[in-house]
Amino acid sequence: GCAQQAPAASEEPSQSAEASESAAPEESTGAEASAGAADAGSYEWKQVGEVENVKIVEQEPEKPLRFAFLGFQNNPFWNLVQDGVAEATEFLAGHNVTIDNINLGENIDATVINNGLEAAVAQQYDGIVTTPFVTGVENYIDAAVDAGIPVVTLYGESEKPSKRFVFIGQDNKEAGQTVAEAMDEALGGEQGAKFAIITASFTMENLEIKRNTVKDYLESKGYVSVGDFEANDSADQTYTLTKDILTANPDVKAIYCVAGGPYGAPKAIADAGKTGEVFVIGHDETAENLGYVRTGEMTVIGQNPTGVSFDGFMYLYNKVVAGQDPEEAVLASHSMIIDKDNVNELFPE
Amino acid sequence: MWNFTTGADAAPKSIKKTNKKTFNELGILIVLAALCVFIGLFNPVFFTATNAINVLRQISVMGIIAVGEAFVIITSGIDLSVGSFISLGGVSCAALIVAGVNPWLGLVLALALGAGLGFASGLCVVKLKLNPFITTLAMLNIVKGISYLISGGLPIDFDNPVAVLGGTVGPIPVPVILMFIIIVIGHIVLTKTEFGRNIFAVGGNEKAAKLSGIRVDRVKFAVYAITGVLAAFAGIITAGNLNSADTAAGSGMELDVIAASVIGGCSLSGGQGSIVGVLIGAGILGVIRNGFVLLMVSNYWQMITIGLVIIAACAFDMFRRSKQ
Amino acid sequence: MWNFTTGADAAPKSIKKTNKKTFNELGILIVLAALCVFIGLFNPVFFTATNAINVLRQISVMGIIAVGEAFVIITSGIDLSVGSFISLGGVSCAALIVAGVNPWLGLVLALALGAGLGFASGLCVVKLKLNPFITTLAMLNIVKGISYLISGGLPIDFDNPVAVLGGTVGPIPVPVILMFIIIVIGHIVLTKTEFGRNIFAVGGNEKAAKLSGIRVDRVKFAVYAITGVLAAFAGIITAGNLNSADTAAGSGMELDVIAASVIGGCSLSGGQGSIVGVLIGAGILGVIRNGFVLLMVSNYWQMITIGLVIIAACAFDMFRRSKQ
Amino acid sequence: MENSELLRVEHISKSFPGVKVLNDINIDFRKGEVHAILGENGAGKSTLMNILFGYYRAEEGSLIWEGKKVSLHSPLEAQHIGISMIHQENSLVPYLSVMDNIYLGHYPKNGAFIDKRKLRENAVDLLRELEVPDIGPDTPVEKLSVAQKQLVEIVKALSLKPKLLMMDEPTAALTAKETHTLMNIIGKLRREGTAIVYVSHRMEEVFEVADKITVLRDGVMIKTVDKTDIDIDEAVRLMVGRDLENQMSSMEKRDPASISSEVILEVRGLSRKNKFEDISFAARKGEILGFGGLVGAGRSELMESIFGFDKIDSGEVLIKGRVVQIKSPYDAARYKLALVPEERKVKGLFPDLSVGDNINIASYKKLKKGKLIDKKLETEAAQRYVEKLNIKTTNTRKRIGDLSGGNQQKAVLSRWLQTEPEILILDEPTHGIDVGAKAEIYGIIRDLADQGITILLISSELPELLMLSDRIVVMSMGKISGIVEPQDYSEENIMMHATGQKKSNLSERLKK
Ligand SMILES: Nc1ncnc2c1ncn2[C@@H]1O[C@H](COP(=O)(O)OP(=O)(O)OP(=O)(O)O)[C@@H](O)[C@H]1O
Ligand SMILES: Nc1ncnc2c1ncn2[C@@H]1O[C@H](COP(=O)(O)OP(=O)(O)OP(=O)(O)O)[C@@H](O)[C@H]1O
Ligand SMILES: [Mg+2]
Ligand SMILES: [Mg+2]
Repeated sequence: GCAQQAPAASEEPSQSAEASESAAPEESTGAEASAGAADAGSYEWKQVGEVENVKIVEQEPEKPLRFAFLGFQNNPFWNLVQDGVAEATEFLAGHNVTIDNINLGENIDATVINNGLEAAVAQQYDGIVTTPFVTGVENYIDAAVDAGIPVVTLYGESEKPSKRFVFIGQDNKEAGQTVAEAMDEALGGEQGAKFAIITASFTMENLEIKRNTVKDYLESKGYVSVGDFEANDSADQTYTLTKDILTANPDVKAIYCVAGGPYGAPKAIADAGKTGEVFVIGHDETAENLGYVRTGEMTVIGQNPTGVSFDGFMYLYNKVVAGQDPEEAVLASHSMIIDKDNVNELFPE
Repeated sequence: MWNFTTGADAAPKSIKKTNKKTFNELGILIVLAALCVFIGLFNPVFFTATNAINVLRQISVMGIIAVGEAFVIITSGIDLSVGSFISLGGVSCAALIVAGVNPWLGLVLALALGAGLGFASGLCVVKLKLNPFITTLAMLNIVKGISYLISGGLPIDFDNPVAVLGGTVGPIPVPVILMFIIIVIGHIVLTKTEFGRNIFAVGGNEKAAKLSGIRVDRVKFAVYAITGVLAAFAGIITAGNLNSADTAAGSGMELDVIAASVIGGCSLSGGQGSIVGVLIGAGILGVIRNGFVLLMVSNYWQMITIGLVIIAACAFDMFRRSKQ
Repeated sequence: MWNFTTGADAAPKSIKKTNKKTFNELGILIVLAALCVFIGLFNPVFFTATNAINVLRQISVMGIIAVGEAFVIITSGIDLSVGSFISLGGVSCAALIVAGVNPWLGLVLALALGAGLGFASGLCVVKLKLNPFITTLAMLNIVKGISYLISGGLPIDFDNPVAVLGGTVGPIPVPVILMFIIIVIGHIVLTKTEFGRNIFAVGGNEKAAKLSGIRVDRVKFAVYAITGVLAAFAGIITAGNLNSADTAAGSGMELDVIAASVIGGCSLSGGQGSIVGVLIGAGILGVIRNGFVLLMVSNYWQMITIGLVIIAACAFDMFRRSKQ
Repeated sequence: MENSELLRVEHISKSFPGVKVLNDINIDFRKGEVHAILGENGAGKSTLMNILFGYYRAEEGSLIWEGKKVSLHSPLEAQHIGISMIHQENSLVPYLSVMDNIYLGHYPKNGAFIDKRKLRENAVDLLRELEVPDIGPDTPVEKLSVAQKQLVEIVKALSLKPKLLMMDEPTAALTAKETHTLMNIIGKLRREGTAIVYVSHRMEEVFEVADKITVLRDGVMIKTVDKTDIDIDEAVRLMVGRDLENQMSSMEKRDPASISSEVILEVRGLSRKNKFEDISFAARKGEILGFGGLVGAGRSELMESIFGFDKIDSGEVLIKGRVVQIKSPYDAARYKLALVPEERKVKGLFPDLSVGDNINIASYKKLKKGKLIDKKLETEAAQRYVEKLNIKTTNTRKRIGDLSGGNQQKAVLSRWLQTEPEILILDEPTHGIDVGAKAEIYGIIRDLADQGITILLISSELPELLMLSDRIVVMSMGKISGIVEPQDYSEENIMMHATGQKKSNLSERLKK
């Protein structure tokens, strides 16, 4: 619980600079990843525990508060999320807030989230932080807000409006654009160079936006897609698909994994003896992925999930205690590229 | 002339048994009650009206489909494809309405599509003599593919008069009302009509059913088609409730529906089961899920608990029956 | 005294028919061959050695587990929990090794855990007389929960001597070799040993098996335990292959494994099936999946195609058998 | 008695894959006539009836129903025109109640719903008509004994009030009393003008009830004659195609003194709640101990309990003087017990396995070389029994479910004969078996006994019981009501005990 009372990120985006030796924001945001970082309301890449983006109000609640976190657990991404929740729980405990960490299981589904929201409303929490990703939860978020419970959404939400007061998460188009540019660079502008995309599932709206953004951009540059495949967030399936893709298209030059378990791809490339010939980019700074990043076999696009979940609770505290809204209702957790060059600074071994 | 004492006292015994029959579901009812008491003890919110309504609404989709699934299971079949029919129902109805079809006509057409594809499963089972498990596993994929083709994978807006099916009447959610109506109809069909008896006969001994002049083929077609319609209907209700038809909706629901049916006393080898039991089975699953959220059971323990409760419910029911 | 004409000329005939038996799997073999030709026509890469090895490696996990699943299915059971046993096998072995246990001892302990939990399923089926479907559905959740408890949800490094099981010998992946060894052993056990006959007998008619002096309980314990071991072993192989034990590994694999068994001719009502058939069934699924990548089938059509091919394979096989 | 033609069968032929089962069959069935069809196991009797019932379709030939050509595509169509059938294999739905089973397919209805009151009343009436009021209309069929199920089948067929009633071995599971009732009912139906097709392997019965007899052999029609023009010996000769010395009557009673006095199996005070009570008896080495009784006397339950298939509440079992705990059939097999169960389809048959596997399944220990089963030994063992019992099958690999009922029974019987037990329990072993094979089986049973094997024989066929048994234990209502020695053998005497009448009564009667 060493979070400091830092000013809101949106006001002073570079505030965190001196706070951490390991996280070097200047360098990291120097990448094209943070192209939009200067926009008002944007949300910086920070290491939780060292710096946070949002300052809580200097006001204590009148009565003990109960917040609920409604999250999932289906791949290591969630462990990064949980780190932030744990930090927030510890930190806010000093402000008379308890956080109930409710795990909705593995199946990210509107019905499951709605059931959780309903139960949370029935239990009259003072605030709810949740991770919707899918569409169809808007009515239930609205019902919670109508019942007087403010709601924060994180990481992904549909484009349908709801009454949540803030959303923090990756801008899918922007993330896709970042990936696309990185792939473009790796493909080196060679007309007809081949790429492939492996996604978790064709039903996840946020993944689909990323996939389509990347595909459209690369095709517009004259590259050729050899197909889109579903790997259900499984490293093993990613491995298998990658091997098939390499066999069918020995000249494929870049692979984008919009799915959990992307490290199956560099392993398959290594097993096929093609390390260095195929550029792989995947999501999230999980330990497994970082292992391959360090050896240069893979590049990761991160969105600081730990910081996002931590800050979600800070915004909620401000809202509940002081009625304070963030400047913008949508805060982008900027994507950034983590590769061999910056990984050891960002995540020392 | 002959004195059949053994037989003689068999008759009154059997008559007694019949009267007891209504309590066949007592075992799982006790399990359900025990679960409720347990959860309520730790979190009194469980017993609030709001929460009760929540639980009922949450099981409504499962309950509606489980009526059809129970029919299928009692004929000794199984339908693994209901999850994708949920998606199909919502998506096709939404797409039709967006394309300008009258909403209620859209509803009817979507149900007809569900019936048709359910019928197709029945066709494979009856005419190609394929195993229902593998047929409906294949159908799960096919129907999911069709839903994707319709929707392009993305959710479709469902803001139309049909959405009232997912709404509320006062404090009571419409899906709950629909579930009870369908459960009652299902119960009457299964216990009071010839069709219901034929379902039991087909599952209990298909050859005997055929020899008794039952049109086994038709019974099978019917149960798969009914399940298709109910699952599509449940999909439309879901879309109405969420104001959005999502292609991913319902995925994995098949296992819940089957679990509810089996916990509720439907035998997967056919010939046995009841709609009341299925409702209680759905109730048990709904209450466990609700309980996890109320008691904040850790995710890891959730999985273990849900497994243990399912086993315990079935074992307790088995034990009670064997004592009868 | 009696003139047994029928019996007398039955002898040579029976020998002829016996020789024919090996062709029981001809139907699905034809389907597999047709699929290969079709895909190869459109993309000759299909017929390269690299691709053939890829396909074999891809089906190796499925093939290994399907041997156990076939045993279970032939006893007229079903094991829906194998997916979570894959995860458990990898994660528990990895955790033990990371904790400093000798890698090979870790392997043995992980297999023992698989056997024990498989045995637990058997226990529920035999002693509590629960339905195998619901038992193993519950076990799926329980075992997954245990895996998560062990791993905390994070992948565990699997960089140890045991990882050789996921490696290659020259160009040949070790999993493929292991699969063939297990398939051969499974085939011999099923067709040439008393235990194998007992498996068929238990599935064919449990009461008759019991009255014939077969210890039905033990047979059932054994098949679930064997499946548990094989699935855990497959999980260790998977972890070895990726150098990392992932808790999410294997999820959903149960449906593939069951589909492979059923396409391969195992009857879900028990008493029928063969290991050769199961291998071909796994081959069909593997080739379809591989074919999608090679032919760049649009994602929506993938699902529809896989469903249709499954139905076609089973229907064709059924048709061929009925002509016999 | 009007004897007009009801159904004419013309040039019917039928094949199953690999076998021609019926070849150019021509028969007339007339109103008010009982037409028996005789033939060995596998001759094609059931197949023929299944064709007339619309369950199978003939490849060739036609059916002329009341002068009009009909084609029957399903049992439903057959029932519509007035054909009903009692099936050889029990074809009831186990979990449904007796009344549901009786009216399955033709429920009395009240609008859209089943008229439950009428259903029950009708069922009770029919059961009473068949003099089986002891079967409760609400009892699930699975709880009935084999004989009771058979009675329900009969009631079910009668409930349709058919013009043509086909009966495929309706009495195989019945004892003398029920058989007698059935004969009365057949008489009544005949008077009312119903045409009846009757199939049975019990010759006396056939000759009692039939007006006409058609003999089939290997699917070929040998002859149709009036009963008065033929006798049993001639009929048997036609069936098997050669002379057959009447082994049954020629089988001589063994000298009781020749049987060893060594007690092999002893049962003391065995009880199981609601099934049997305080059962005590002893069987000697090489003795054939018969068990007689009425339907539901508890004989099958007793044997299955001794065999460890069911629990025993109290009492003990001694083998060779030592108390043994038999908790499962596996234990029983270790003590060299074998039991041939009565309900072939439910407890004996593996329908999807081959004939060979069905014969060998309990004996693989003997058919192994090292750890593996030896193909040659296996095939030979099966072949031996196929020949010995004349099991009609194209080869031992054939799926046993495709054999005729009698041939299935022979294979199931072979299984336990092959285990070479010291104590062999046979529960209705000749159920559904033709005359020729029956004689063969009697010979085998006697041979086994001569070799010192102790045999407990349950049979509802009194002649069989009287001929084979060295002593007969008679059970009534779950208790032993008497043990009859050979000098007191008579059908009447056994029946007296079976109905629970006191011995004193009996001797008084005999004096009269
Ligand atoms: N479904 C089937 N498939 C293949 N062969 C069959 C089938 N049903 C019967 N058969 C064969 O047809 C022949 C005649 O059988 P059927 O049952 O008609 O004999 P049956 O005269 O009734 O004999 P039983 O007295 O033993 O009942 C037998 O050889 C049997 O093996
Ligand atoms: N599965 C069962 N459940 C309940 N009761 C049963 C069951 N099987 C048999 N019974 C009853 O047990 C009693 C004894 O039946 P059992 O079969 O032992 O008689 P049996 O003397 O062999 O006569 P049968 O000639 O009918 O075989 C009968 O009243 C029967 O109804
Ligand atoms: Mg017959
Ligand atoms: Mg009996």
